[in-house]
Amino acid sequence: MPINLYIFLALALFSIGVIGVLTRRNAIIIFMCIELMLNAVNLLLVAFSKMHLADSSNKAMQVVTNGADAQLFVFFIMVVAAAEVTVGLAIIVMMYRNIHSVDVNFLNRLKN
Amino acid sequence: MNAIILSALLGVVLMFTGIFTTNKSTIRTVATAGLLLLLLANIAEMNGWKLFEVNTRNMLVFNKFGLLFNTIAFSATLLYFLLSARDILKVGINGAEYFALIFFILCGVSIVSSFNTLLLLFLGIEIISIPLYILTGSDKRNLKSNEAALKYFLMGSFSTGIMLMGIVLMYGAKGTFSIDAALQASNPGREVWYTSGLLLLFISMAFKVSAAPFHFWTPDVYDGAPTVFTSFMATIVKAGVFIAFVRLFEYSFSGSGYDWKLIVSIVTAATLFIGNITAIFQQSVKRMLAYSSIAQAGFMLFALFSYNTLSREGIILYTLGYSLATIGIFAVLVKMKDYTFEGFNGLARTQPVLAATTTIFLLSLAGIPMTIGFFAKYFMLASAVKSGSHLWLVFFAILCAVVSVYYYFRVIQSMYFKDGAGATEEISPAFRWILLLMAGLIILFGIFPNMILNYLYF
Amino acid sequence: MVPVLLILIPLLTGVALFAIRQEATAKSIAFFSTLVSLAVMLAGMSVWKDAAHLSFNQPWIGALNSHFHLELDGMSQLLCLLTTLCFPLIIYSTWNNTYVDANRFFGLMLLAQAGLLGVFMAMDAMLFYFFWELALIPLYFLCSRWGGEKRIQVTIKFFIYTFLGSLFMLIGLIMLYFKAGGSFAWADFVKLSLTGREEMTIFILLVVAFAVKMPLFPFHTWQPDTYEQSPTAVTMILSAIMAKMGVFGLLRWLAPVVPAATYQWGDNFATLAVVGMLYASFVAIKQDDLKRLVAWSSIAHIGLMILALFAPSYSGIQGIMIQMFNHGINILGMWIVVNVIEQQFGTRKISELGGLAQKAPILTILLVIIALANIAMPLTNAFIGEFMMFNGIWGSTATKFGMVYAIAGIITIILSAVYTLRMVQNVFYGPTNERTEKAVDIRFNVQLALAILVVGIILIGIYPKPLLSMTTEISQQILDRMNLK
Amino acid sequence: MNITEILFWLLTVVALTGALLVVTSKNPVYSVLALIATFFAISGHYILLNAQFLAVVNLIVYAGAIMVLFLFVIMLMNLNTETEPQKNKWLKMAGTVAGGCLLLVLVAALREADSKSTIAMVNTGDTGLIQNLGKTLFNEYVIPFEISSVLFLSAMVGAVVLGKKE
Amino acid sequence: MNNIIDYVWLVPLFPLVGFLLNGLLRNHVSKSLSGIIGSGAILASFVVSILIFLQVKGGSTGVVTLFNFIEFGETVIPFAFQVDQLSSLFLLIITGIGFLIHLYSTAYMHDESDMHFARYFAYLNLFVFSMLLLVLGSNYVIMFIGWEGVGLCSYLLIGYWFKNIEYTAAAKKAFVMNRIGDAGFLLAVFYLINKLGTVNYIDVFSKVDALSGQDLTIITLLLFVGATGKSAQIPLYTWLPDAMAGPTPVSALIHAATMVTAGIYMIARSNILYTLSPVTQTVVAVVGIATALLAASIALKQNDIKKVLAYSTVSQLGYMFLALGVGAYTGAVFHVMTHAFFKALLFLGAGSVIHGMHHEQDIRNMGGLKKYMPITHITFLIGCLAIAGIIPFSGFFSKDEILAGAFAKNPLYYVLGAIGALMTAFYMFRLYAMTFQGKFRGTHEQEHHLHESPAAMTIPLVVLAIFSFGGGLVGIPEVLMHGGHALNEFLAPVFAESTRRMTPHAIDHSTELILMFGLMAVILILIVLAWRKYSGYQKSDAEETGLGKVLQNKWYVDELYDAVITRPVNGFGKGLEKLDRFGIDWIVNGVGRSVQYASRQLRLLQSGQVGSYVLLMVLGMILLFVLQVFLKK
Repeated sequence: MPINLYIFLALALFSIGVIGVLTRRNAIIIFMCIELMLNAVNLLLVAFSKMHLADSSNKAMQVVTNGADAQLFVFFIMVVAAAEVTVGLAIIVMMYRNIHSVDVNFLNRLKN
Repeated sequence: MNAIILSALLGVVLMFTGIFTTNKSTIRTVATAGLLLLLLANIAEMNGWKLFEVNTRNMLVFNKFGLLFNTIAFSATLLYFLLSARDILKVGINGAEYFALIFFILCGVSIVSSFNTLLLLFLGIEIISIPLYILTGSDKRNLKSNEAALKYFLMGSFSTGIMLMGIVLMYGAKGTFSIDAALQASNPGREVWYTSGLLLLFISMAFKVSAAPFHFWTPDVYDGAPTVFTSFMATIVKAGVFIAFVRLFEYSFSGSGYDWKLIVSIVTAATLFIGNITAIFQQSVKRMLAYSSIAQAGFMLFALFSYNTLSREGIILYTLGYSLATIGIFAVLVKMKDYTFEGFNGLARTQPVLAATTTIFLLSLAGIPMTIGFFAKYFMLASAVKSGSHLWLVFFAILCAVVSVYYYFRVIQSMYFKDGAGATEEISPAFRWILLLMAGLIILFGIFPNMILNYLYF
Repeated sequence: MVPVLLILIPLLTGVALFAIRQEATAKSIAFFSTLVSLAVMLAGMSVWKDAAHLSFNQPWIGALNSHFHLELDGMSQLLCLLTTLCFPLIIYSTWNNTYVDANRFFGLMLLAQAGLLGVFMAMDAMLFYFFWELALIPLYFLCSRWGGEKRIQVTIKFFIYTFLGSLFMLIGLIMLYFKAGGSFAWADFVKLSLTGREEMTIFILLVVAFAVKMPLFPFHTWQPDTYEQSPTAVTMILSAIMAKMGVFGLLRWLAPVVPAATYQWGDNFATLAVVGMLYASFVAIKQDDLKRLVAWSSIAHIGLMILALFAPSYSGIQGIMIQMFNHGINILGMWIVVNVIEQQFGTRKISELGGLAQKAPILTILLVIIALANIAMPLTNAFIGEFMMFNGIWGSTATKFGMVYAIAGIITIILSAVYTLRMVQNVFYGPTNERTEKAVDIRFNVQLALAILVVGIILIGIYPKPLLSMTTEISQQILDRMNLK
Repeated sequence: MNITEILFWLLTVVALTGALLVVTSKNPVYSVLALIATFFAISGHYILLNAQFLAVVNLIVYAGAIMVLFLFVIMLMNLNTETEPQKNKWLKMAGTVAGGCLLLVLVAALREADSKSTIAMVNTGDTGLIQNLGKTLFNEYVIPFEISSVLFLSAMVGAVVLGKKE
Repeated sequence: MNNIIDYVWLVPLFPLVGFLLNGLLRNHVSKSLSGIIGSGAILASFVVSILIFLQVKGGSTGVVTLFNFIEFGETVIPFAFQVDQLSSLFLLIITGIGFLIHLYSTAYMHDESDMHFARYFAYLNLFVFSMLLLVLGSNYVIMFIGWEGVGLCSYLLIGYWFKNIEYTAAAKKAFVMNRIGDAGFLLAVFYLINKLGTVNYIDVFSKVDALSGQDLTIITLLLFVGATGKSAQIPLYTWLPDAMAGPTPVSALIHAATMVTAGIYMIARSNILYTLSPVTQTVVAVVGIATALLAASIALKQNDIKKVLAYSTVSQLGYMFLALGVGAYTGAVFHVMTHAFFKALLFLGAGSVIHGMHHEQDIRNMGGLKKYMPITHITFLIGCLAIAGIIPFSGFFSKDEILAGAFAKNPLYYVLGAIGALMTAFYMFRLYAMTFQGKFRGTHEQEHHLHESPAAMTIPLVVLAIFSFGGGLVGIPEVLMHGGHALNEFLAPVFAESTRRMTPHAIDHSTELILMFGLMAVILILIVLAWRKYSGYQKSDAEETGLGKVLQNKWYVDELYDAVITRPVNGFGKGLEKLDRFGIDWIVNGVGRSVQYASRQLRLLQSGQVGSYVLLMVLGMILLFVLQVFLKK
C-alpha cells in the first residue's frame, strides 16, 4: 500500500484525538483521546517499519534498518502508555474523591 | 552510566527504606547520603573512573558536557535536599516514596543528558514526567495540588503524543532513531517528513521547558504543586530537559538544512514576552516565580537559537545560576507563612539572613553583575550577537530583562523598604548557613565564572 | 598597586561594616576608610607615580579573554581624586545626620565608592561594566532604604532606566568584543577600524547608557525625582560623582572607540544637549524645592559637557575633563548646604525659607562662593572648565554649528545666574520668618567641609595648571584618535 | 482492488468511525467501546502489515488491559450516564476547527514529500515476528528495556503514593 | 625700585589683602580698624599707582606676566598685567577716587555694626581689586575676570542690606543684566581665540589685519554687547537706576565713577578693532546717543535724588559711547575722567544730604538745605556746573570734545548730543534747586536733626570738587589753547594705530567756537530757568500727566521688560516643568503603565481551562507549521 495512505490515516486518527482533547470536558475521555493519538503514532510507526523494509530491497535507497526498531518502539510506547494510564487514572480517581467530578472545567482554581 | 544505574538503585533503596522505617531523620539521612554517593560517582566518572562497564550500543553517549551537567544537577539537588528535605517530608505521609521518585527523576535527567537515540529521549522524558505528575499531586487533600496534577498530566500526555508523532515522522524520513546517524542518512524527497517531525519534536520539547505558546501548564502547575516540589521541578528538572533539548538540536538542526532561527526566535521572543509581562501583575510570589521561570526559559532558548561554543558554555552556567538562585528562593518561600508580596514585607528586619540571601538570589535571576546570573545572561546574549542574525531578538531580550527587574525587585522592596512582620516558620541555623553558602557560590561564580567553564576545556 | 588598593579598601571595609553594629563605630570606620583611600590616591599622584604603581593587569576570565586591568591615567586620576575627595567630605559633612542601620548605610556607601573608583580605572570593557553596575546597586539600596516619601517608586524607575541603558551598553561592548577579535581591552578597542554601519550601531548602543546616566535630555526624567527622594548624602554621590560616570564613559568608551559615528551623530546629540541645557535651566528657574533646583541645574551643567564632547576640540575635551572634577566639588558643596538646611529646618522649600544670612553668616558666605562657582564666576574653578568648553564648542572643526551651539549654550550661563541667585536671594536674604527665626549657624564639621571645597574652588580657579597638565596627554590621545587638532 | 486493499479500506473506515465515535458519543461507556473497536481495527492493520506480535500485544495490552481499566474506573465513578453538560458551543467549534486545521496543515506539509511511489510492504516480511523482535529487543535494545523498568517502578510508586489512604 | 612697573601687581594686591583681612576677621576688628585697613589698602595702591603713572609718563610701558593661567594646545592665556598710558590713567582714577570714597564711607557707614562695617569694606576692597584686574589685565580673559568680578561686587554691594528683599532683587537684576552682557563678551573672546589663537592685546592688535571685516564686526559687536551690560546702555541699562539700592558711596564709586566706565575702557582698549569696523562704530554711536537722550529725558521727572543721578550717569555714559562711536577715543576717556570726578562728587554730595536727612531720598521732601549743609551745598553746586558743562568746569572740556567729534562725524549726532546736554543742565539744576534752594519741606523732626556731615565726608567732597573744577584743564581744546590738550598727548601712543588708520574729520576753528559757546549760552539759559522754577517748588498731590507721566515711569521700559522677558521666561520655566511632568515623564511612566496594562490583559490568557490551553497550543503549532513549512522554503 502507498505509504501516503498510512500517513493520512494516522494523521486523521491523530487529529481526531486532538479534536477530542479540545472539545471534551470529561477527563477520562480526554485521556482516551490521547491514547487514540498514541495509537495513531503506533500505526504509522509500523507502516514506516514496513516501508523501510521495502526500501531495503530497493538498491537506490540507503539501507538503514529492517524495520524492527520501529516495531520495538511501538512496544515501548505501549509500555509507557500502560505506565501513564496507571498514574493518570490514579490522579483522576484522586480528583474524583475530592470533588466528585471529572469535569476539567471545574479545574479553574489556578488561573491568571 | 554510573549516575543512571545508581540513581535507579537508590530509588529502589528509598522505596524499601520507606517500608522498613517511618523515622523521618533516617529517611532524610539515607536520601542525602545516597545523593552524595551519586554525586561522587558522577564526579568519579568525570575523571574516567567507571563503576559499570556497559555496552550501550551507542544509545547513550557520555561526554564532558553531559557529565558536567549531571554534576551540576546533582549538586543542586544536594543543596535542595539540605535545604528542603524536612519540608519534603512534611508534604504527606509517603516521605520515602517522594525521595524515591526524586531519584527516579534524577535517573531520567541523567538519561536525557546523555541520550543518543530518540527512544531514550522519549523514555527519559517520560521517566522524568511521570514521577512529576505524582509529586505535583502529592498533597492529596489540597484541591490546588489535585488540579495541578491533573492539568499537568493531561497536557503532559498530550505533548507526549505530539513528541511521538514527531519522532515517527523523523524515523520515516531517516529510517533510524539514532540522532547522529540520522544526519548521515539522506533520502531525497523525504526531507519534509524530517522537518515536520523535527518541528513537532521541537514543539513538545518546548512544552516541557515551558516555552510560549506551550507554557500554559507552567504557572498553574508550579502554583498548585507543593512548594518544595515546585522548587525541584522549576530548577533541576527544567534544566535537565533543557540539556536534552540542546543535545537534541545540537545535531538535528544543523542536519536539517533548514533555517530554524526564525521559529526559534519567535518562540524565544514569545516566551520572554509572556513570562516577563505576565509576572508583573502577580500578587503571589510563588506564581510570580512560575512566570519568571518561563521568562528564564526564554533566555535559555538562546542556546538553541545561536548554536555555538558560547551558548554551550552559557547553558551550563545558566542552569547552574538559575538552579542555585531558584532553589534558594523557593527554600525561603517554603518557610514563609504568606506567599504574597505583602507576606515578605519587613522580612529584612525579622530574618536578615534570609532577606539578604534572597536578595542575592533575586539579583542573580535579574542578571545583575557580580552574580552568576549575569554571566549566564551574558553568554546567552553574546552567543546571539556572535551568531549575527536576528539581532532584534537580543534587544527584545534586553527589554524583557529590564522588565524582569521590576518584579524581582518588588520582592526586595517588600523585604527591605516596606514595614511588616515578615512571618516565617522556625529557621534552623543550618538552613541559614546553607543559604549563605549558596549566596556565596552565586557571587563567587559571578566573579570567577572560569571555575565552572574550565571544566569544559580541561 | 594603587588601583587595587583603591578598590580593595572601600570594598573590604564596606563588607566588613555590615558586621559592625554600633552606629558611631561604623561611621568612624567608614570615615577613616575614605581618608585612607584619599591618602592612597594622593600618594599615587605624588609618590608612586610611576607606571608600575599606577597600573594593574591580570588575566581574569580566561574564557572571555577578559583582564582585570586597572589603570590610573590622567583622566582616571582626576576622577578618582574627585571620588576619594568627595567621600570623606560627604561623610564628614553629614556627620550629624542619623540613619537607621547606620552600619549598612555606610557599608553600602563604601561599596558604591569601590564601584565608582573601578569604573574610572577599568581599562577592560567587561570590568568596566562590572563596576558600572556595582556602583549602581548599592545606590539603589541606599535610595530606596533611606530615601524620602516616594522613594520606592522613584528609585525603581531610576534603577530600571539606568539598567536598561547599561544593558544596551553591554550589547555594544559585546559587539566590540567580537570585532576586536575576542578582546575586551580598551587598547584594542581604540585600534579598531569599523565600517560606518557597525560604528553607528555600536555608537547608539553605548550612547544610550551614558545618556541615561548623565542624564541627557530627554532621558533625564528619573533624575530630579531621584535626587529629591534620596537621602542627601546619597544625592551627593549621585550628582557629584555618578553623573560623571556618563560623561567619563563618553570620553573613554565612546568617542575614541567609535570616532566616525561620534562625528556623524555629533550634531544630533549636540542639539539635544543644547536643548537640554536650555530646558533644564528654564525649568530650574521656577523650582521651589532646593533639591530639584540643584538637580535641574546639574542637568544643565552636564549638558554643557555633553555638548563639548559632541562638538569636540582640544580645548573642549580638556575642558570637560577638568569640569567633571570642578562640577563634582561644586555640586557637592551645594548639596552640603541643602543638607544643612534640610536637617535644620525640616524643609527644602525655598518659599518656606528666608533670611538665613542674618542667622548663619558663615554658611551664607560659603554658599555664596559655591553658588558663584556654580554660575562659573571667573576665579572659581568652574570658569576654567566652562571657558575651555565654550571655547572648544565655538571653535570646533567637527561641526558646522559650533557657534550656534555656543551662543545657545551661553544663554544658560545667564539663566544659571538667574536661578542660582534667586535661590540665594530667597533662602538667605530678606527677612526671617518663624521657621528660620531660631536658625543657628553651621557646625564645625560642615564649616570645615565647605571650607575645604571653597579653598579648592578658588585655588583651581586661580591656578588651574595642575589639573590642565594632568589631562593634557589623554586629551591629546582622544583627539588623535578622532583625527582632530 | 485486491483483497488487501479491500481489507485496508474496511479497517480504515472502522478505525476512523470508531475514533469519531469516541469523540462524539455522549456516554463515556460508548466512547470506551468505540475506542476498543478502533484498537481492533488498528490491530487489523498490524496484521495486514505482517506485524503479528504487535497486533496481539495491542489487543492484549490496549483493548484488553488498558481499556478495561478505563471501563472499570468509569463504572466506579458511576459516569456511565450522560453527565457531561454541553460545553460552550463556540469553544467546541473552535476546537474542531483547530483540530481540522492541524490535520490540514499536517497533511499539506507531508503531502509535499516525494513519496508517491513509496509503499509500505504488506503481507510480507518477517520483521514483525516475535522471534526477530525478541532477538533485537534483548540484544540491541536491552538498555531501553532495562530503563523502562525504572519507568514502571516509578509508576508503581506513584500509584501507591496517590492511592494510599492517609 | 628702578622700575616700578615690575611691581604693578602690588596695586591689586593691596585691596586683595584688605579684602581678605576685613573679610576673614570681620568679627574681630573694630570699625575704626577695618576702616583703616580698607582705606589704607587703597591708599597704598594709590601711591603705587602714582609712581607707576609717573614712570609711564616718562614713556616706559610694559607687560608683567605672573603665571600662565590657562593653557591648551598652542593657546596660552597668561595671568599678566599690562601697564601703559591708558591703564595707568585708569589706575589713578580708580585708586584715587576709590580712596576718597573709602574715606567717605568710614563716616557714612558708621551706623552699621562692626561685622557689617567690615563686610562693607571687604566688598569695597574686593571691588577695587576686581576693577584693577579689569584695567590691568594684558588680555581679554584677565579683563573678563575683572569684568565679572566688578559685576559680582556690584551685586554684593547693591544687596548689602540683604534684609530688604527689594534690594537683593535689585542686586540680582544688576547681576543678571551684567551677565547678559558678559555672555557677549565671552563669545567675542572665543571668536578671538579661535581666529587668532591668542587674546593678548599686543598680539591681537598686531594681528588685526588677519581678521576679515566681518570678523571684526562680529567681534566688536559682541564686545559691545558686553559693554552695554556693564556700562548700562540700551537695552541693558535698567539695572543701574535700581542699583541705587546700595549704600550711596557705592553708587558713587561703582555706579558712577568706575565700574560702569569699564565698557568705555574696554572699547578704548580695543580701539583699533573698532576703528576698523565702521558698522560697529555706527552702532556704538547710535546706541550711545539714544541712551544719552532716553536717560536724560527720564531724569527730568525723577524725584529720588539718587535716581536722578543714576539716570544722569546712564546719560553721560551714552555720551562716552557716542565719543567712542565717532572715534574720539581720547574724548571718551577724558569724559570718563571728568565724569568720575563730578559724578562721584554729586553722589557723595547726595550721600551727605541723605545722611543729613536720615535716609530720606525724595527731593520733594527737601529744599533749603544750603543753610544747614554749606559745604555739601557748595560742592554739589560745583558738581552741577561741571556736569552741565559750564566753562571752565571740567565737564565743559570733555563734553565739548565729544560733541566736536560728533559734529565732525555727523552733525546729526551733534544736534542730538546738544539736546541731551541741555536736558542734563535742566534736570541737574532742577535737582539742585529742589534740594538746596527754597524752603525745607520735610518733617520737623528731620529739620531738627539736619546738620553738616563730618569731616571724613566733607573732605572727599572738597577734594572732588577741586578736581571737578580743575580736572578739565588737562584737556583744553586746541582752539582755546595751543598744546593745551595734555591728555591727548599722553594717550596718543595707545590710540596711535587708530589715528593712523582713521580719516581725520577736522572741523574748522570758527565753527567749533560757535558750537561751543552757542551751546553754553543755551545751557545757561536753561539753568536759570530750572533754578527759578524749582526754587519755589511746592509739594502738590497732582499727578503728572501725559509725557510727564511717561517720563516719571521711565518710559515704562521696566514694565515692558517684565512683560516681554521676565514673565515669559518664568512662564516658560513653569510650562516646561509641566511639559516635563506631563509630557516626557508621562511618556516614560506611560511605558511602565502600558507594560502593567499588558500584564493585566495577558494574564487573562491563563484562563485556568485545560481546553483553552490546549487550543492555544494547537493554534501555536499550526502557526509554527505554517511559518516553517510553507512560508520558509
